[in-house]
Amino acid sequence: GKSGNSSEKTFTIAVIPQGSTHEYWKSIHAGAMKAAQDYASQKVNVKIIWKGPMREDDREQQVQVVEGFLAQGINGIVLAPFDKDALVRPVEEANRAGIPVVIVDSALNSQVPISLVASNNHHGGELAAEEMGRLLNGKGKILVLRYQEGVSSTEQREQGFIEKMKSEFPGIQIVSSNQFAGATRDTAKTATENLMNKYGNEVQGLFTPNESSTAGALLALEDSGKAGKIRFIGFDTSDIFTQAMQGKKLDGIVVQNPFRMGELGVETMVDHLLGKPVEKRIDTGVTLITPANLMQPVSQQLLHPPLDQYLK
Amino acid sequence: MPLLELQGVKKNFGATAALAGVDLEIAPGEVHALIGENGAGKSTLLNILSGAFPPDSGELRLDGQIYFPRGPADARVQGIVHIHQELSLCPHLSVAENISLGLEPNHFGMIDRDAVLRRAHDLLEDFGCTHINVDAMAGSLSMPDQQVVEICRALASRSRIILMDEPTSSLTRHSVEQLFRLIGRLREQGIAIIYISHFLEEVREVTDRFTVLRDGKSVATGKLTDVTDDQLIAHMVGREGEGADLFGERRSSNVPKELVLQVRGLTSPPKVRSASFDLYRGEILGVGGLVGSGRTELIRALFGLAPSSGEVSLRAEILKRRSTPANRIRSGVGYLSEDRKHEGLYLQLPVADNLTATGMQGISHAGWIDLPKQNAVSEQIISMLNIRSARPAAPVARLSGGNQQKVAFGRLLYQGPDILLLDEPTRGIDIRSKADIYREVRRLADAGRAILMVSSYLPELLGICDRVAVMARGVLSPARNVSEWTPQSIMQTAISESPSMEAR
Amino acid sequence: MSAGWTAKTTAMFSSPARRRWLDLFGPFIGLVAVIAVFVMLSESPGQFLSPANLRIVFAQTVIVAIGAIGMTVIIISAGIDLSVGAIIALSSVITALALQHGWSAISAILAGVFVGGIVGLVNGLAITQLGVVPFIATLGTLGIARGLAKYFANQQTVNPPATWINELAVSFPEKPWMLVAPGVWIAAALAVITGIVLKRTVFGRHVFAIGSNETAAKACGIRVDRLKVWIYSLGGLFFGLAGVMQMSRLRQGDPTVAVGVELDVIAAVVIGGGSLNGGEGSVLGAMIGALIMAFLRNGCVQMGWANYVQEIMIGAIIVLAVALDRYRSKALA
Amino acid sequence: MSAGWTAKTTAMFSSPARRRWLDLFGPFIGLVAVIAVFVMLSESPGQFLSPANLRIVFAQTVIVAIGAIGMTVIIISAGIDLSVGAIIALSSVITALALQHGWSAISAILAGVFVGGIVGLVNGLAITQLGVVPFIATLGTLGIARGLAKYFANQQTVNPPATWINELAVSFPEKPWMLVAPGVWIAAALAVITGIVLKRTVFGRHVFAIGSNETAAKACGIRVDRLKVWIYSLGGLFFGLAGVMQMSRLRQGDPTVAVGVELDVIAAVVIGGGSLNGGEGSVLGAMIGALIMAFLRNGCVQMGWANYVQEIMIGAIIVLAVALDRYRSKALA
Ligand SMILES: Nc1ncnc2c1ncn2[C@@H]1O[C@H](COP(=O)(O)OP(=O)(O)OP(=O)(O)O)[C@@H](O)[C@H]1O
Ligand SMILES: Nc1ncnc2c1ncn2[C@@H]1O[C@H](COP(=O)(O)OP(=O)(O)OP(=O)(O)O)[C@@H](O)[C@H]1O
Ligand SMILES: [Mg+2]
Ligand SMILES: [Mg+2]
Repeated sequence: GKSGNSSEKTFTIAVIPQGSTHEYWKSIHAGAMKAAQDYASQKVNVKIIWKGPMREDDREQQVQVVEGFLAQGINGIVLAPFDKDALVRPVEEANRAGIPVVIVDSALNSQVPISLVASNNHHGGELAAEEMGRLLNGKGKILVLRYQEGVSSTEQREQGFIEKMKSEFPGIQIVSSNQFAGATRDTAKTATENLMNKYGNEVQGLFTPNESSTAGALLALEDSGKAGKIRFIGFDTSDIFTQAMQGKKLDGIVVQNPFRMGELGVETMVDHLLGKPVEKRIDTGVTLITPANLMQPVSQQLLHPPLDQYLK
Repeated sequence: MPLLELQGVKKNFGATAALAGVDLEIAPGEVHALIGENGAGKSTLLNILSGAFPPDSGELRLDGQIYFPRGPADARVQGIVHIHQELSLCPHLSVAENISLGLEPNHFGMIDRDAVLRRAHDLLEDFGCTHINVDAMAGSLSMPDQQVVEICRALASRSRIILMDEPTSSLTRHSVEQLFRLIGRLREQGIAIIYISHFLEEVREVTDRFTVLRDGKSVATGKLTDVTDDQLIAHMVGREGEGADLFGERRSSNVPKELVLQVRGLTSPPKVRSASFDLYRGEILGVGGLVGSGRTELIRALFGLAPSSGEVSLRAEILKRRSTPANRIRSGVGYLSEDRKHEGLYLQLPVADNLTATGMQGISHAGWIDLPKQNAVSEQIISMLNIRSARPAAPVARLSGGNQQKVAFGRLLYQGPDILLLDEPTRGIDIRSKADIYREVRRLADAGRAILMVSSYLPELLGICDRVAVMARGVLSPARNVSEWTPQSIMQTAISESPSMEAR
Repeated sequence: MSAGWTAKTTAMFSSPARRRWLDLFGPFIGLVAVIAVFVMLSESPGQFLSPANLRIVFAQTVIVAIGAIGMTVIIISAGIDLSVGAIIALSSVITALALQHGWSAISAILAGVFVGGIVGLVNGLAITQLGVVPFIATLGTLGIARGLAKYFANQQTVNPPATWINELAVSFPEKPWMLVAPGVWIAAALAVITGIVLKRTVFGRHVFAIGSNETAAKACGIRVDRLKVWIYSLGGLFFGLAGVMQMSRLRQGDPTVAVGVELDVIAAVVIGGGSLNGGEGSVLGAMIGALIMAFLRNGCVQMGWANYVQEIMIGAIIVLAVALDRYRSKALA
Repeated sequence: MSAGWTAKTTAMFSSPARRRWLDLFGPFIGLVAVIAVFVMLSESPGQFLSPANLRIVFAQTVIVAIGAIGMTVIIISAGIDLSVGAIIALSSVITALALQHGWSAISAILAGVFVGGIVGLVNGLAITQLGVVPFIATLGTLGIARGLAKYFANQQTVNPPATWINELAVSFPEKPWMLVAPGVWIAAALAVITGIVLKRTVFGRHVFAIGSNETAAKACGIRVDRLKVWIYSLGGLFFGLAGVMQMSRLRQGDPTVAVGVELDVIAAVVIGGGSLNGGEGSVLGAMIGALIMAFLRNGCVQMGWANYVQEIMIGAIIVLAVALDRYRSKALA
């Protein structure tokens, strides 16, 4: 059945992340599960199907996952699109097939989705730039190691960072911003090693725009003994980032709230299915965590979402 | 004016001078024999003529014009085709497709399949080989049938000069005669043929003039009627008076008569229907028969290369162990394939590795190869069989066809098996080296080895075997003493419906 | 090749008619087996075989299928092409850029296809003129084409205005009488044409010949080098068209798309009976190989299995499907 | 093979000593050429050739190099293994898990290596017992091993406690007298041993034999199937060790790592003179092939080129390096 059986209030919702191995996506998953649990007390039965693309850096693979759900009789899709344009067609086809879609994490170039639940990536980049500028007192040379070609969320972070840097801190020179870390920690580590060999002696700062690039860069800095000697701001969360901040090897990370994203994504979808009005844009916020505010409860909550409680 | 004229053609392969100055003149309608020892440069010369590689120096003229083919395609356009010494068909294409390869009759690129089949049919019929199915995959044919297909392919292209490199090396007498008939017809049409063969009697049968190559140089040329075999051989080897007795002395075996291999009712479908024989120490048992009669399959089955049923006992012990070549080798059986390129040699690998391939334990300790020893063993075999320009470290692919065959045979000498299964052991080997091989085979028999030898060369069968059996349509006749056979009776038995009846 | 062919070809003995029949329908067995497994496993088999799902599977197969047509020709000639995925990305970018610059849909498609042909031509020239083995030559163009795609796309995705190209590879065509996406019909037509070309034309025969025995083919006067350049260029054209389909599916030119698709494409050809040693293969088989893999992927998703279960199952089934095929042809020999 | 050998072998000649010299040092020419190009292009050649940078390059090569040792054996035997990347991921996960469960470093390493050997064994059995061609058999285990890695890792990365394993593949070893990471020394030692085994043992000669002509090898009494099982198992052990190095580099077991590494590994072997038709190849060559690629990547970054320029350059230089090698051996013929 395609339309929701709202009399019995049972909804099957597919949640489609960009990948499944990163902690970030786990948090979204946990948030989605939390929302489902919360509805159980309201006598709304929400079933979550969690399914990411096989290859985690490929639009086409994610398109196939969305398509796979079109013939499966689900009530709604919560999608973290890999790309703002590539996923438009399958989302529109889902709409034609009577399946509503909520977008989480990063935007989609389409009026079809009922809502966008995401943090402001551009702003995240700006936060990082402000902190970097502060740490370097507005002068010096820095590196930006990009993530991957054509990934809109990280591109916005990079852009936010670079724009802010240029407008607010003209004394800071970005000596390289055309190198990409690639999809995994391993490629990121290799890229950083090579980059640091060339610029290691002249630069004072480094910015990386997501978890795998931050982790790879951190490993490379540790290996070459440069960790702590260079101001380093990353993005996203991971246990090793917390340790690194404690060890003064990392000067800050910009974190989003993926748990909240997953939760709000599913809530928005269910509200829509229940016939309630929903907002077109829901901002889940970005936060800068530094060694200074690391131990504050707000930070701890962002760093350690209750994954175990909701997964399994 | 000669059709083809060569002057001072030279070709080096690195340090080896394959051709060191060849002059040759061919008239239209002439069948010209090119003879010489293994490695004299015959194949190299034909390869240059057919555009496979360019000469280093020298002048080639076709119809008086400078002839410099840029490749085989170019040579073909100018009317020269080449039947290679090593068979080279496309195994995945059918017989008919192979025959018309490169010259497919077509309308705007669409192949006229009827014409392809018709052409194949006609040519095979001309050859008296109607048993070959034109739809069969070329790779599934026996060596001789492949040889026929290869010849048909060359005949299919309307050419002015046909280069034949040992076309009969794996044909039986019947096919050879058909080929000669066809050559006669071609000659009447004014087509010239360069014909390489190590069988002097064949050469005399079809060719008018000859050129002898020695060490890459043309050393003699003339009419065949003007020379004797001994003179030809003298030209080939560069010395006088070595009128070698090819098969050596007929010997009286002094090895005690001991049965080593007993075969009863062996079948290996679909080729071998029934074979029974006894093989004794010290004897050479020959197996004759027609093309495709199943002799090769009989040997392959005995060696564990083809599935078979029936009773095989080795030294009075019935073989129960799973028959694989590895087990056979361990039981002291040795095998020489008729198809050295596909089943015999590792062409890319050094001569030494090829010679010692069947028994590395002899030159190794605990899995480690004793390289000096391997080298020494190889040198010894190389000189024993006179394998030309072979160094132990050189890849076998760089040797001439006949010398490759010697390497394959040399491997058996190194292995030193108790029982030797030889399939066409002298294929492509020059007349003087044949004597070396026969001498070695004899020596092995005298030393108490037992030898089973398949051959399509009747003089060879009658010349060195002690007993001979004949295979006809998958059934092996009883073996009889060689003195009881004549060439005629062998052929008679070979074409009979049931050879066992004939022999009784 | 010499190593294997005697042993291989002696396995072919049965009557030609029977063989031809089996060659044609043998690969279907694997496909039917895969579908049957999922129908049996599934709680709602109707869903798996529903027209909607079949449309999805067909639409998802288009890219690999069109790639596999070109790859079949290359593999039969004993070659290989690893640049497929990169060509798809490059062609998708070029098509999108052409549209962005206001070219008509048809010229944009031609541009995409053409650029694939150029890369194929480069492959052919590197292989024949520089004497580099196909594996390395096409590994090189893999990097070059991928880099060019990123360069032309300015390291972003290229979002062109909407045209009818976007309808080529949709799962649910706008005009229901089309049944499946136009791209599926195009792929089917090209498969039929290429199949006939391979079997019936001089060109096709020569492709088999150089794959079967290059030396023999050369000796028969086939201009092997020239033929190879044609083969890789033709392959490139197909990969270029696959790139157009990719652009249609994503509605954008994506320089990072289709990484690793070459393995899928090659696997489709081999599952369909192609031999990496050359001389063997058929377009029909390759199409079925592509479908087997698409049904496998789709079936695993329908079963709701986790990704890792899918990966394991797909790996195992590919091996078993080919093993079954080899067993069948051996048993019948 | 039959297709190519005449052309290939006519390219060989000259005095044995000279040839041996060339065989040994020929591949170095490509490496030297690559390094020379970057030294010339670079504004600060000293940096490119600085000990620090060399350490980085060596450390980055370890994984591909160890994989290439195993792949050399497989390719010489006329096989191929596409499961390398997946085995690396699986082995890195298993090693990390073993450490997490409190195993000692050495047993964790052995577990990782062992698991690679098991996948290799499965490859060998699928190829010999099921008669599936290596390309498909290892494509299957690629999926299976990758899926198992994700399963064991619970679809996450596995972060083990720190041990000395983490020091194996660092760029800057703790003890400066080591000069380069211990993993580099291990790779070098294994390369030397495997090189000797291939040249000097019966096993090695048999590997060459089945790669050169499998039919003949069978007729010479080599137990081909058994040997192949050994070869793929041995290869698997090397890939497993490469996985341990991967885990050392990342300090975690990552089931998604090393996608596509197989192409790098195969390319290293082929650049180093290996032939995918079997019978040719050397470990030394493969090591140089791996270094060529690592220097290329590193050099491109040092030049500060954009990624797409890098990809284009790397693609072009790989082709040219191999073309140069072919040209050199032809010119000397
Ligand atoms: N590709 C090659 N590389 C190096 N040397 C070669 C090559 N081909 C032939 N030779 C050498 O050239 C010489 C002539 O060989 P060729 O094949 O022409 O002899 P042949 O007269 O045909 O002998 P056979 O009667 O044995 O066929 C031999 O010494 C051989 O070793
Ligand atoms: N399983 C196999 N593998 C490889 N080759 C085979 C196999 N079975 C048969 N052959 C080849 O097929 C042919 C069968 O030859 P067969 O025994 O019919 O002929 P024959 O009596 O030896 O006659 P001749 O040797 O004159 O052809 C042989 O050339 C053999 O090499
Ligand atoms: Mg010859
Ligand atoms: Mg025979």
